[in-house]
Amino acid sequence: MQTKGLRRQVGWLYVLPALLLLLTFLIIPFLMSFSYSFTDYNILTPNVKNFVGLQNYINTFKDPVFLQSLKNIAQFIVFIMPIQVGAALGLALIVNKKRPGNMFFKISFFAPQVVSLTVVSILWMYILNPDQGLLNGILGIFHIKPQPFLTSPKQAMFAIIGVSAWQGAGYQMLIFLSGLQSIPQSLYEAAELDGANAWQRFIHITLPMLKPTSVMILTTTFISAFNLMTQPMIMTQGGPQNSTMTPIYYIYRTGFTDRQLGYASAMSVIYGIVIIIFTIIQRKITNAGGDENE
Amino acid sequence: GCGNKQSSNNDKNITMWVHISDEDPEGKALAQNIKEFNKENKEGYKAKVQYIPRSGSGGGYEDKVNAALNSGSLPDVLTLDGPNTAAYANSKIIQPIGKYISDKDDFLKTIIDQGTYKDKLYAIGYSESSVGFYYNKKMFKEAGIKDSELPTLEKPWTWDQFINICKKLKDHFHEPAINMNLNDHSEMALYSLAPLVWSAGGSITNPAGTKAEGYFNSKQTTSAFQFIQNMVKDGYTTISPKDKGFETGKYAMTMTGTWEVQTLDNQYKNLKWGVLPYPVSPKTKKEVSPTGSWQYAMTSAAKNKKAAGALINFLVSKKAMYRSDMANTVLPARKSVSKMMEPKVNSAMKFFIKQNQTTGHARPVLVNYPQVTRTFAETVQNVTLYKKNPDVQKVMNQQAQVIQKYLK
Amino acid sequence: MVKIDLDHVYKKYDNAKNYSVKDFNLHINPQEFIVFVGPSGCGKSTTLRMIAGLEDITKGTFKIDGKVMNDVAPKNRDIAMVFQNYALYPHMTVYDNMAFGLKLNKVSKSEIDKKIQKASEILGLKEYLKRKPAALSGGQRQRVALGRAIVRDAPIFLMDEPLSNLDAKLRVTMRAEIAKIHQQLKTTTIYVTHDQTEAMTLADRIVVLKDGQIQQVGTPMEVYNKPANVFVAGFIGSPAMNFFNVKLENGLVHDINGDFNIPVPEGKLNILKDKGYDGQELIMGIRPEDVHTEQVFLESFPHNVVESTVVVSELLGSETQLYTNLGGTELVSKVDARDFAKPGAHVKMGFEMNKVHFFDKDSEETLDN
Amino acid sequence: MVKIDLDHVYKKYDNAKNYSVKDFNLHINPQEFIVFVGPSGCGKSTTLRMIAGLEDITKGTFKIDGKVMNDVAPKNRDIAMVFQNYALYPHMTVYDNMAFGLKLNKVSKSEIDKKIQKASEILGLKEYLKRKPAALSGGQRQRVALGRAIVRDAPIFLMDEPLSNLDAKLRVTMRAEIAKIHQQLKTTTIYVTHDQTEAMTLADRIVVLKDGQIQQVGTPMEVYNKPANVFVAGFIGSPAMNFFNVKLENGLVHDINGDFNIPVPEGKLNILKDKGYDGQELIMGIRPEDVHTEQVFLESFPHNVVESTVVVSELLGSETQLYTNLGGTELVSKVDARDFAKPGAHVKMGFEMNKVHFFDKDSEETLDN
Amino acid sequence: MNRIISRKTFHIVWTTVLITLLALFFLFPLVWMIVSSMKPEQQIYNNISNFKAFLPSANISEWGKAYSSIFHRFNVFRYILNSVFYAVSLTIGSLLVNSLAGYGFAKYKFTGRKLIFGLLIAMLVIPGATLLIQQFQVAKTIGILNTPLAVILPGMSSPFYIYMFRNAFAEIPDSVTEAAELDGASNLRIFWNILLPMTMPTVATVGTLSFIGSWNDYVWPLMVLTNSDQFPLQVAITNINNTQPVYMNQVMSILTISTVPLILVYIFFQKYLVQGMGSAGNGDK
Ligand SMILES: Nc1ncnc2c1ncn2[C@@H]1O[C@H](COP(=O)(O)OP(=O)(O)OP(=O)(O)O)[C@@H](O)[C@H]1O
Ligand SMILES: Nc1ncnc2c1ncn2[C@@H]1O[C@H](COP(=O)(O)OP(=O)(O)OP(=O)(O)O)[C@@H](O)[C@H]1O
Ligand SMILES: [Mg+2]
Ligand SMILES: [Mg+2]
Repeated sequence: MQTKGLRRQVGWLYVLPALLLLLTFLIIPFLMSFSYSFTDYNILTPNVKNFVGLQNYINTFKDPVFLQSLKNIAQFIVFIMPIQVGAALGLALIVNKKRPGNMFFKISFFAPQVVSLTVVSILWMYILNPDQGLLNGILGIFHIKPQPFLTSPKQAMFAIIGVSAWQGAGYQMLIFLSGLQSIPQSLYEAAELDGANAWQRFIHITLPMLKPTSVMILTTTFISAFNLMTQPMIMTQGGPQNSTMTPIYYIYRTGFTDRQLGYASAMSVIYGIVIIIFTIIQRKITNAGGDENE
Repeated sequence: GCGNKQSSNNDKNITMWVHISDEDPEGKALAQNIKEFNKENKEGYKAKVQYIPRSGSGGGYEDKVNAALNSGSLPDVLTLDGPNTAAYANSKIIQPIGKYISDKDDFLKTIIDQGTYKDKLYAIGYSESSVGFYYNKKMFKEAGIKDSELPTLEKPWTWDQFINICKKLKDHFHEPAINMNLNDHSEMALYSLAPLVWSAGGSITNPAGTKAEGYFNSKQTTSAFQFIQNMVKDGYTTISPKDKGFETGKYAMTMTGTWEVQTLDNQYKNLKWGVLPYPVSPKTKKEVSPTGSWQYAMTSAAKNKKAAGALINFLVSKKAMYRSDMANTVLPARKSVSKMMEPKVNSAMKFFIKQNQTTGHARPVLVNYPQVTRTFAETVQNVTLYKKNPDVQKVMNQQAQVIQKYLK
Repeated sequence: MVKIDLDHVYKKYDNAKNYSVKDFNLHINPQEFIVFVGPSGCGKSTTLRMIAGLEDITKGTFKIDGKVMNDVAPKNRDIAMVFQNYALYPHMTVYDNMAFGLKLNKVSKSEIDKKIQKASEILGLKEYLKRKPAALSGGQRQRVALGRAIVRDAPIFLMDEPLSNLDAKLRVTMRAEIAKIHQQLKTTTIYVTHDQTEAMTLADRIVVLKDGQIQQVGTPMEVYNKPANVFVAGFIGSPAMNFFNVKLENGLVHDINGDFNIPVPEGKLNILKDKGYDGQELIMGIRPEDVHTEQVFLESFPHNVVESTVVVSELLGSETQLYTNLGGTELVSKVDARDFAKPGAHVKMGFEMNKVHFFDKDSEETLDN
Repeated sequence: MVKIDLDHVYKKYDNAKNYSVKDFNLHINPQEFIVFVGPSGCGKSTTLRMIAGLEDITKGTFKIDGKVMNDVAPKNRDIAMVFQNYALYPHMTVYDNMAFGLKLNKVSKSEIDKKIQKASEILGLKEYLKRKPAALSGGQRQRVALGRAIVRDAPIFLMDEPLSNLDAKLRVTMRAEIAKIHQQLKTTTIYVTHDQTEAMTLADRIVVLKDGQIQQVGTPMEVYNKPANVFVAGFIGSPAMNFFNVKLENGLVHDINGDFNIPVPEGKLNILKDKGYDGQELIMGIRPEDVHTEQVFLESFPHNVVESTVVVSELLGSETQLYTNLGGTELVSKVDARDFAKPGAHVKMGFEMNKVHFFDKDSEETLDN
Repeated sequence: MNRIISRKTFHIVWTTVLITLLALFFLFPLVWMIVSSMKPEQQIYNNISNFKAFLPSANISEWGKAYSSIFHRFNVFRYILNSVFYAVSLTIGSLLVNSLAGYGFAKYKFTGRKLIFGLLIAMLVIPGATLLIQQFQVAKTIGILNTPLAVILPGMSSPFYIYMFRNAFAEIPDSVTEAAELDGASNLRIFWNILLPMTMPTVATVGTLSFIGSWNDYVWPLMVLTNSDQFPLQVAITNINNTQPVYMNQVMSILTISTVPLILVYIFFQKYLVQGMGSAGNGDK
């Protein structure tokens, strides 16, 4: 396509509407939040914002709950990334194949996305109930002692990981699916004649051809994992003993329940920096050996 | 819209935000009340209500109030939850309304208590709430508990007696005896469990709301939490109860709010049940039950205070209150309304109205109430993890420090 | 090195109305080099794809070495194929494109390298080994596709117009290389081409297809000299054979317009008479190269001479093609460049009647044997 | 109908080391039919793409009707193009593929329909109009690509190997159609092909390219009869011209191995002598069709006769190609089918020395004129 | 041959069985929700620990009861209409704005492109949930409060969707767009007639996700709207779910009502995904 001289700049025109919207509803609010982070802004007293310098930032590093939440989110991410992305890719591969009842499977795998969290948490609480829950029943068959799950500071995060992966996989599945659909069939044919079995076709054709999609999914899943809030909020309220408290939930709680908008803003700025650093690292890793993705 | 407050002092229009839906009975009753106010008041005030249904413990509605607050577009009158009184008053979001409310003596003390901050009445509740110990009559009988063993408001049960009964139930059904909703770490924890503390003679803070250390970790307070821990440790209750375990006959008792009456009446008609009062500390034998409600308040943005005051006064008047409380089957905030309602409601409601009047205790009025109530819930959670935290006193000491932090 | 049998094979695409391949019967001997020719859309690629296992066989059986293979996955058929549309791996370099199949077969690194170096030498791709397909010209891509198949050393080799985008010179070289490789490896090969020279020079047997059906199977000389029907006669040979609707009477054939009236050589005449075509209408075909303008010929066979006016004449280096009109049809003749004639010129042409073909008017089948 | 000028045009791809097109100078007259030929990868497609505006011109100017167009967007150049890889719109039916450009130009619905019906008639695509490209055979797709360009009636028409995937017969028909369309519309056309016949029959002028550089521009007869250098001589004509390294001595040329020793006709000899090549080494080229085996010729020119053994012989219907070895190089000759000889046979062949070409040994430029 | 076919069929059968089991693992909350909306609350809880949890009430007359009571309680139709209006507008807007931006990023090398795109990725990081108040202040400043615009505009542009579109467009072979350019198509036309149809899978995906996102949003519409006639369905859901006493069967029925459109939208968009484009224009099958 023509990309000469002035005509290249036409690109700005296409990007502009989106950028304006993002500027208005994302960047400006974020900058406002940034400016609040140097004040003792309390939601209830918007008119008395005292400049407190870096005090909020200093407090952040002394806040045991915030530090704990960082640890929790790290644990969450380490587990959720492979599980959820792997599951999503697996599901996408399953439904990408022509098969009777395909639409049914697609709907099923995506169902946790459309079903309200209320329903999801009611059911999972039943399944995970330490006393007579379904899961402990199943474990019982294998002579494993009943586990406390959500009521244990050690296990609660894992339960959240499981439920989140279960619920979120359909989302990435959908995106993987649209990536899979753009791989020309002829490549699979050529590979098959080259003697590639299903696994080799997957490794040598699907994965490399899916690379832009995968990089995107890894990046966005990574970032949205950092933003985990709803599941712990509904299922454990961050407990027990803050073991499922996540930074965003904590920031949200500090800002809205505790009304400390200034402090919450400082935490979000710091947390934003943390995410950006890790995202850059993560993109470097996923992009290693790749070229075309900026 | 919300920003058109160019009006002068004698503006006759009153804007009001409420946290309920205009499609609920409560909302419909309110609409009726407003209609009457607009018609009956002699000054020609016109009230206009916006219904902003809340989620959970205020989410959505409070977000909206916060947003309005931060962009200067508050209405003249709004509803607020009891525990918010102090914070709103302290931040001068709302202003005293005492002089606009007539017939104050008729209100329950708990209503006045919860609406009072620094000795001024900032908000006035229009209903009350309470918690009771619902029990399954059939199961009690099966477990061999005689009617004579059951407590009444006049003859309450002590924790020991209560535990005794729990033991019988547990031994018979091999299930926890009671669902105390210990998995609910929201406001419900403080609301429903603080009466145990108060009964033991303990408290969360000093009366002025400035000190927690020495109060929250006092022996009395600790004994209440010890009681909770024992209940869990001995398996009489559980921290992971099944939803509606009581209603479906798994648990013999449940500790929950007045709204359960409606649920049971409508959805579980086969269940034979009754309501029992709070167990009392064996040491003090003091009977305490929780109270609390949403209230009306006048914002500092209200230009025509007289008009706003008149509206609030009208809405908590006997007639208006009776209409709205009956519509939603909730407990009345006025003694006189209680009298009007008593003949019209069932025995459980009668019990609650009475418990409310005789043993009700308002929650503390604290600026940082959200943090305090959360700490309270965390404390409950901590002590119920008895394996991890066997030493209740230690937990109390720690948590007292946490609360203390929020009191400064 | 293997035998291939196609028995009554049919193919209908899911969304298609008609069969794309119909009642296809072909038995390919080990080591044979088979060439498929036929008009665009006649089912050549489809047949190849069924053999490779890329399309399901709708009906019929396909065997390799006597074993039914209909339901064997492509990867288990051990077939190397050059796709008509190349189907290169866009994310791999030229080198990796070629190495892929070998790597999968666990060929050693050094072995792979040797093979690729050799193939890329032959294909003139040495300097492009590190490029990705997107940065190659059309012909270069096609050569990569060819290379990818060559290095495989598979017992069956399918090639779908593998040289169509190459220049004439390279094409000749490549054609020779393919012949050489086939001689060395004796791979059973099926080759699709539109190039008559390729078909003629490479094929052990040519399969002529039309509308999904086999018209004739035979050696190049057979299909050229003894075309089974009008279609084959017209399809093989370039420019195509000229056809006339004629009537056989008194040992002469004359066309409907009365533009010519030529005696039929005795041998042919007897066959036609035996078959009862005396006095009947027939189709007569004559190849452009069997129409002569040399004085010598015209003088030797005066009865075979027809006259016409040149409509178009094309000078192609060593020879000339004259387009004239005769008996209501266009007559193309391929004559010596010396006998070039400008459009409008009046020319005499002699039919070499010994080389003429006769076909039944209705069935269009040959009557020559 | 428009004039095209390419002045010192260069092209280097962003990621490439070398120029793909170098110092390209070409002035195309209105209505002219230009054919690009050259080996795979020599820059034909690249040049076409620059003209179309799909690739930036690295250096030089490109004009249409005298106006510099380097920076004009493709859509404003009003050019119709047939892409080498078709580039069909996969989501549109054949009909819509063809209609798209017309719709954009606000041609009326009925007009569009008329054009498409006509084009699809010519191209044999009538029954495929409602299909999507994925359900077409290779040749059918190529015809759609051709059709899409034809219907446009643009003043400039670029075609990149538009017939490469068609069978010989269809190809001839299509070629004739393209010629007809050009005659009717007089569209200035640039056509890339690897088919010598196409090049020879269609071109007003042929442009021979090598490594991104023009080797010769001329009418078909010029490039065939007067090739500018060894490359052109070897590239044009099929089979290719045979080249020998010879020495000119005493009016005779003899090859290094001493396999032959043939007198040079006077006219040519004088030219060579004038240019000072007497006693020098030269390159001599002779086309396969100028090597004769007819008895008559051998007897008439006894000094021109060489002898060799047949290595390979190919019978191609009306003629035979003999591959022999002479003077250390392979000698290909194209002789009458009558003179077919089996490999191993000993043959005598006569060189038609009047048709022989001489080139400088180092510059490889022609010495003939 | 028969045996071989049956082996193939066998393979299909057992993989299908396995996948069906897997599907049920993801599907059970949906089924439970729908089924639970068709029985009295008491049965929901009585059945919850056995297979009957996934069967509706044995008494058919119970099936519609919860529905009729919520229709009685709320003006569900108006809420649905509002929600559909917001979600459809937002989806259309989101598809337009984000695909245009993706087009700009994929096909134009304008100055600053890399920087802006990097910024876009950085914007992914910003958690919207913590910026509600600031966003409200912005919405108030530009004066769109209490209009549908306030609900639709903020969610329209998303860095993530832009990213998706950019990837999808980048994958389309240039030759196809080039062909269109030579056909005389303007850039917008190429975008509209070639690129968008060829990236239907992405359009479908972004469409689905935008719609669901908008449909499920509750707090933001509530904040920026005051007139309860304008509220979306989620407000009713939250209200039912939080007004004591909570009737679980009614909750389930309103949730079912709100889920059905999502599934329909999903199926609608998935159809395009299934069709697939199959091939690029260069003859790839
Ligand atoms: N995108 C590209 N990047 C780098 N080099 C390229 C690119 N496209 C083509 N080339 C190179 O430029 C040269 C000319 O390519 P071009 O496509 O013009 O050849 P061509 O004459 O059309 O050949 P063919 O007949 O094989 O199609 C080739 O050597 C090719 O490898
Ligand atoms: N996927 C498909 N769906 C429906 N019909 C198809 C499909 N692929 C090919 N066809 C049709 O089947 C017939 C045979 O196609 P095939 O590709 O085998 O032709 P071919 O002989 O290879 O032609 P070409 O020489 O043009 O490549 C054609 O008429 C074509 O239109
Ligand atoms: Mg084909
Ligand atoms: Mg090319």
